[in-house]
Amino acid sequence: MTESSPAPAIELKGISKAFGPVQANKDISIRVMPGTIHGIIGENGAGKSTLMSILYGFYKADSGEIRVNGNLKSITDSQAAIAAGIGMVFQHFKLVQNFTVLENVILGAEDGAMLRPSLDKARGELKRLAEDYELQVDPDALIENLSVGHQQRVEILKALYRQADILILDEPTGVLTPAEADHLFRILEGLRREGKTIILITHKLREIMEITDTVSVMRRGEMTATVKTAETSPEQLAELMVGRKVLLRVDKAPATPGAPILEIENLRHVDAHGVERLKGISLTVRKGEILGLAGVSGNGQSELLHVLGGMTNATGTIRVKGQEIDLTGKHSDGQSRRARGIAHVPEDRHHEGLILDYTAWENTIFGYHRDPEIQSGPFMNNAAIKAEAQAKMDRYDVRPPNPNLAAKNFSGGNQQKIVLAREIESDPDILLIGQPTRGVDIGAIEFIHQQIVALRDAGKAILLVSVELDEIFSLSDRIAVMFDGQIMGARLPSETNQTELGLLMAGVTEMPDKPIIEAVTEQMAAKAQREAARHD
Amino acid sequence: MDKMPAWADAVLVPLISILIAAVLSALVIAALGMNPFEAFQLMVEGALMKSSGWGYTLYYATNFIFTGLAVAVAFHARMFNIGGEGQAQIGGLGVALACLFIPWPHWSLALIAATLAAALFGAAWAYIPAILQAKRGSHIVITTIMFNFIAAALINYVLVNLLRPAGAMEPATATFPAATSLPTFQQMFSTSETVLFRGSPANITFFIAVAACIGVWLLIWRTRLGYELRAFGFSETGAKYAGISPVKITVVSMLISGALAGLMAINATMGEAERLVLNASEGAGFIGIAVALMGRSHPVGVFLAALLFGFLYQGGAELAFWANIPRELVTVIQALVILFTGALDNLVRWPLERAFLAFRPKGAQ
Amino acid sequence: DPALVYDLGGKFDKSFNEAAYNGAERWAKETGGSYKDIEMQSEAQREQALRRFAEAGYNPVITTGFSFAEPIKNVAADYPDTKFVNVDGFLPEIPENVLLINFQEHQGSYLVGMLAAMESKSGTVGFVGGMDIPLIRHFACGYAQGAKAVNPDINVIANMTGTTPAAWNDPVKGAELAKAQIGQGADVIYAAAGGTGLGVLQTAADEGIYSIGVDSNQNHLHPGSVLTSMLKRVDNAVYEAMTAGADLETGKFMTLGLAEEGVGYAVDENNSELITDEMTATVEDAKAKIISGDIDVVSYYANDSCPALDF
Amino acid sequence: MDFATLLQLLESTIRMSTPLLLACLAGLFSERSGIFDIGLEGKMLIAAFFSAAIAYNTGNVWLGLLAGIGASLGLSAIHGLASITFRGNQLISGVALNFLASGITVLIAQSWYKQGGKTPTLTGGARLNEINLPLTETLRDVPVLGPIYAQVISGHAPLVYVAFLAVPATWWLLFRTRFGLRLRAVGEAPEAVDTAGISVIRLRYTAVAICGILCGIAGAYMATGLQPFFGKEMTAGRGYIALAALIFAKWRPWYALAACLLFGFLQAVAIRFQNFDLGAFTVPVQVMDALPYILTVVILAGFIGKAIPPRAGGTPYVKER
Ligand SMILES: Nc1ncnc2c1ncn2[C@@H]1O[C@H](COP(=O)(O)OP(=O)(O)OP(=O)(O)O)[C@@H](O)[C@H]1O
Ligand SMILES: Nc1ncnc2c1ncn2[C@@H]1O[C@H](COP(=O)(O)OP(=O)(O)OP(=O)(O)O)[C@@H](O)[C@H]1O
Ligand SMILES: [Mg+2]
Ligand SMILES: [Mg+2]
Repeated sequence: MTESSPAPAIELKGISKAFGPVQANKDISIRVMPGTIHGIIGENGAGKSTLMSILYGFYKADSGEIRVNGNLKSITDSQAAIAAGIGMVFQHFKLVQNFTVLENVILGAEDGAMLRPSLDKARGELKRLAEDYELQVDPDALIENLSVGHQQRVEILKALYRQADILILDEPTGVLTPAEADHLFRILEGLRREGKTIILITHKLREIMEITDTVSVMRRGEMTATVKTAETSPEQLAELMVGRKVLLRVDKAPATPGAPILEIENLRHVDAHGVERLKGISLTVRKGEILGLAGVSGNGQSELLHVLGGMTNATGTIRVKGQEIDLTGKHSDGQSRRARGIAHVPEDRHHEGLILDYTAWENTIFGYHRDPEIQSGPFMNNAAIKAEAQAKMDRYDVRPPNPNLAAKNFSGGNQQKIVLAREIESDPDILLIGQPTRGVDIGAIEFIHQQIVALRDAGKAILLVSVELDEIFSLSDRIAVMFDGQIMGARLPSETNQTELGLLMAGVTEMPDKPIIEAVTEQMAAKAQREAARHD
Repeated sequence: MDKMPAWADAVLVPLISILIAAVLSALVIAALGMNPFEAFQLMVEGALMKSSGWGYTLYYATNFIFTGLAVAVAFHARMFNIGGEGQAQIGGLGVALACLFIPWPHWSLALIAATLAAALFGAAWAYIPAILQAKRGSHIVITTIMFNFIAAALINYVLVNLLRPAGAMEPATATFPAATSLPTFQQMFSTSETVLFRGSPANITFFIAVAACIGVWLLIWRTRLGYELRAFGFSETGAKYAGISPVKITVVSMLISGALAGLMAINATMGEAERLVLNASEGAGFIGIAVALMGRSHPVGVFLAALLFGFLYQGGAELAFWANIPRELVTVIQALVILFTGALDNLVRWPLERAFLAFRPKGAQ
Repeated sequence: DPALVYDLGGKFDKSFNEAAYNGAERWAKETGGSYKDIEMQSEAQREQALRRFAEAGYNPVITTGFSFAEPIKNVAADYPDTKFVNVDGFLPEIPENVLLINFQEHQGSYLVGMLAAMESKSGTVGFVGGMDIPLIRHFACGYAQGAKAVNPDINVIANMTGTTPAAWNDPVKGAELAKAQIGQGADVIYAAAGGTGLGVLQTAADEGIYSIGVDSNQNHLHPGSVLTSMLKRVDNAVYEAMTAGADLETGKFMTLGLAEEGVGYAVDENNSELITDEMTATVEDAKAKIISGDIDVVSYYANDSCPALDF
Repeated sequence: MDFATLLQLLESTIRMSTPLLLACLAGLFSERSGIFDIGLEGKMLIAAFFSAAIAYNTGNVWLGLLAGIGASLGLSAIHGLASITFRGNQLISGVALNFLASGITVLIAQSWYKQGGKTPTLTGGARLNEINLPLTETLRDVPVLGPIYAQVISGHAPLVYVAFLAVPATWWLLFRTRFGLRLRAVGEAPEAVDTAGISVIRLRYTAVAICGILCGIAGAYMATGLQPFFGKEMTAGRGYIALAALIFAKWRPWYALAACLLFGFLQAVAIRFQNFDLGAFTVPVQVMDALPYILTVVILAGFIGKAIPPRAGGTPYVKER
């Protein structure tokens, strides 16, 4: 470091942190220069979130020191971090669900004991921030009614409201649509221009390459390398992360679709609040085909998966291999669906796909636990289930390969592998799969994608729902786009591009004559209005 | 991965916790002007050093096993059944009807009938709160509290106005026919030379309680229903994904819970009192909550916790017999035991974990 | 030595367990003897207590409360050398070594009912019971008969506190019941409700009406407000049983009524001004007639109903 | 039913509701902060004892009130220690504290006063007297409203007015102040509070302490106002009813008022109309006794719908396992 260069915005020295026997961070040192975007990558469980949580005062380091703008700081709690100008957007948002945006923003940053003045001030401030950084949100909306993307905006607004100069974002794009992600990056670039410092944790190398100035790689609690982004490549980063060469593209042969396996006609679903979420969906998935369903989250994809998976009722017709299935009543639950050959990897593995407190082996039969094959007399044949679980975990390279460990003790990627192993090995005719690689590291993504393709090649029908356009493009044999509870159209991957899909996802079916962003905004606004009207 | 070996968590933590509770109890006893060591000796001798003491300890424990299991089963489905008290009393009504109105030729038949009746009545009393929770979302905690009061009123009405033998002063049913009298431990284990368990109320129901422990263990960890019940308890959305009906699980778990609470009546009503009296559950439904929580809702834990409480009850009685100590002292000791083993267990666990971690070889994970 | 076993209400229930305790204390003080006593915590302990005391050589073993009758029946044969006494209990057949003592509470209640009716200006008197059990109805029934004997048109309001054991220990609810009865015009209220009754007496004192205590002499609790107390001389029974010691006559059912001075009404310096000579005369007259059989106070137990009151 | 009876019913309702309301609001603070508390009963009981005892010993009811609050705070501190600091099971802690209060009050009462777990009766300044609100006499003769004011509203112990004023105060504190915002947040999402730089621990202890204070007032009211003495177990399950009212009220202050008034009213009705004569047959006293509970269940089943507790309620805040 030469004399003339400014002090690093953040300098961590020798940070260590253990959670009981787990050494999450080992003697980590890192410098982040002001006015830059600094990326951090690493496998699931590498210790990225822990490190950042220490910087933000959420956890306390066992040893090490923190300097902000060259000054030694003792960050014992988040208040101290905030005072030092640090803001953080956590991987799992820290918002109060039944509070308004405004209330969430002022929480902990109120002026005085009365709420009213704080709220009034924050309202004005939010308006200003929204204009400056394209961070529009309705200040009076309840968080639970906002999309994830908007919730994230609230988190960023919270940090900016507290006048953060250093902003940490932990896997911010994991839950965003491509459009939302682009939007976020524009915001981040704007912030960088203003001289703010940003630390970005992500699993997506594309994002690292696109926006960061420097990137640090973590592995098993240690910092293995810090490189200038301009001087590295995705392949090199992947190797640094995982410790071996990783294939970044999906290798697959062209599809040979056969007979229709899953036929959906005029499917409609009204949710508990009386809002129509599916407005007459018709779709066909064929044998040996991956149908990718693209769309901004909240446009009915989740509901479609829920209906198909038997978690909720609907009207219309669904045929499996030509036979109609029950949509309401006794035979419309998840187990009946499984009996008809529909396997379901749900979007939310923490709340749906897994019972986090169950052991891995218990989770390998979740939903299939009434299968006569695993019963012996009135009881479940636990020994056999465990043995089978062990075999599955070995085949799917679940780490650690210990079937007695509770599901919550596995990293996201490995949890996903447990779900996949269960659903794929049930030998279904149809696999419904939602957000297969959300929050999963590169090594695991590669593996998961290979499994999906292998299943297709084994002649199964696959319905893939993902908000990752990259994933949709690289896996799908056919792409359908959903918007506002309807299918906007279907395309072959070879005959379309991200721009066209992006428009369809925003409900624009024809190439507009006006600038694209305007058309998109118009459609979105119209949809928002319709929804607001329904709520009244 | 674990911070400390499982045996330490299962044995060391509760043991030290009980020790702390004992020390505090000793202070209270000393404050009342009595020698705590003598008091402790009295308790142990009275409750554990002779067979008749065991006879009482096990009798109380039997009650607590049933009510503890009842709470535990509901807990696995994340349901808080505070209604054990009412369910046990209504179970007693079932037992009374079965014993009084059918002329049984042999106790074994009567026992089977009474067991069924107790379970059925207890389950029925749990059914309404359960169905209201499942279908209408009425909070089970309130409804079961309310049903305790309603049960007391109902039993009072029945005993005062319907089942009381004419002219009897006591609001109780007639004594059950001799043929329904259950074998006591004294009858079962005494030999011609030695009388064991003399006069104590422990009876064959204890083995039903043990069987219930095993049954609940099998149910929860070995059957599909148990699997679904626990899954539902951990995550309702997860259960939905797996095709498990929340309504069914709510109702079924509460029925089982109510039946178990009802079974307490075969011990207290058929085995001991041999007639149904007012307030026959005597708070065992509430002790069951503590027992289940302390036993971590596991049948083995419930069994051990029930034994502990049986010991406290019987030991406390001994104290009262020979030391003229107000009976509220036992309540205080119970409170301390519940507090330290059940709620302040981390007070012991954390330092222990640190100690174990410190002695762990470096690098091992 | 004798032993004394109290019922679940506990030694200091301000009522009949306490009366037993007082009798025992009196005996101990006068004779210099010592006795052992214990409070019950649970049903199962009843038999246990009897056995433990019998085995330890205590004699006689005195118990209070009807719930002891059954346990005594079960253990008496095992300890032929021990004498068991029970206050309030009933057994169809009485073992050799058992003495059952009953009180004619309805007679005593009848007398205080008369006093209540004579004192009442409003023509309405009240009764607050603890739990709704036959024994309490028995009290209420005698009371109502006495009141109606004085004033056939009198309105007797009888209320029970509840159906759980808490009904014996809820002075707040007792007070509320008393207020309700006062609201309905009652100006004398008889409380037979253990700890709950204390709330009734308190409220009566606060609201300036009269109350009637039960079991022990409760006149001193609120001098000038407690009109009288219906005495149930459990203390005498215990005192005498202890005095007789091992020579106690058993194998019988003993009924203590007005004739035996087992029940009565209390007059002392706290209430002497409230009870006029005229009232005394009327009550004493009735007392004599009851003893002689000229007045028949119907017991609720006779056929589980009361001629003067609906339950 | 005539007007006079109605007035009496309402008056009785106020008295019966007051301890429920105080305990219910106490529970509201605690549970809104994420700490479940089934130990309301025990706190009231211990407060009842110490308020009566200290009022008796000093002859001053206000010192008694302070002592009651202090004792209740003591139990709160244990509950806080168990459920906040040591992340123990909140239900067990509550159960244990109920037992503790039930035993220790009688033990101490017995060793101090030897009256069988009862305190001596309070007299004079040791007793909480009823007060008349201004203008009671002037307004008494106004038709309808006058008697309502004079009999139902005026003439209660001061703590009654404290209880009823506590409702708007609670509402204001909860929804209009910084403290309230944070309190509500910590019961919903403690991690959000933590990352906003506010101490979860401190907030929760504060809430638990407020709970202790309110329970203390409730207990003191019972043993110095409603009755001028403490008797064993004299709270007689009111803590549980308050808990039911809290759930009923969906953890909201104004609803809590309504729920407690309803419970109080039902109890008042049951007290006044025992052995309800319906002409053809008499409703037995047991039915009237159970009526408040039966009606609660019916209302719960029919009108209230799902009561959703604070999301983080009952679970300790753990960031590092
Ligand atoms: N609160 C905690 N308590 C105990 N252990 C924890 C805790 N948080 C994380 N760990 C452990 O610390 C290690 C590092 O976890 P961390 O969350 O920092 O990983 P990460 O790099 O952010 O992973 P991911 O990519 O999945 O987000 C993991 O082994 C994890 O099990
Ligand atoms: N509080 C915790 N205690 C123990 N382990 C934890 C804790 N929080 C997280 N972990 C573990 O840390 C690792 C990484 O966790 P993290 O919170 O980053 O979520 P994740 O598994 O990556 O989930 P997602 O797929 O949503 O990103 C996992 O092994 C997880 O089980
Ligand atoms: Mg992370
Ligand atoms: Mg992750």
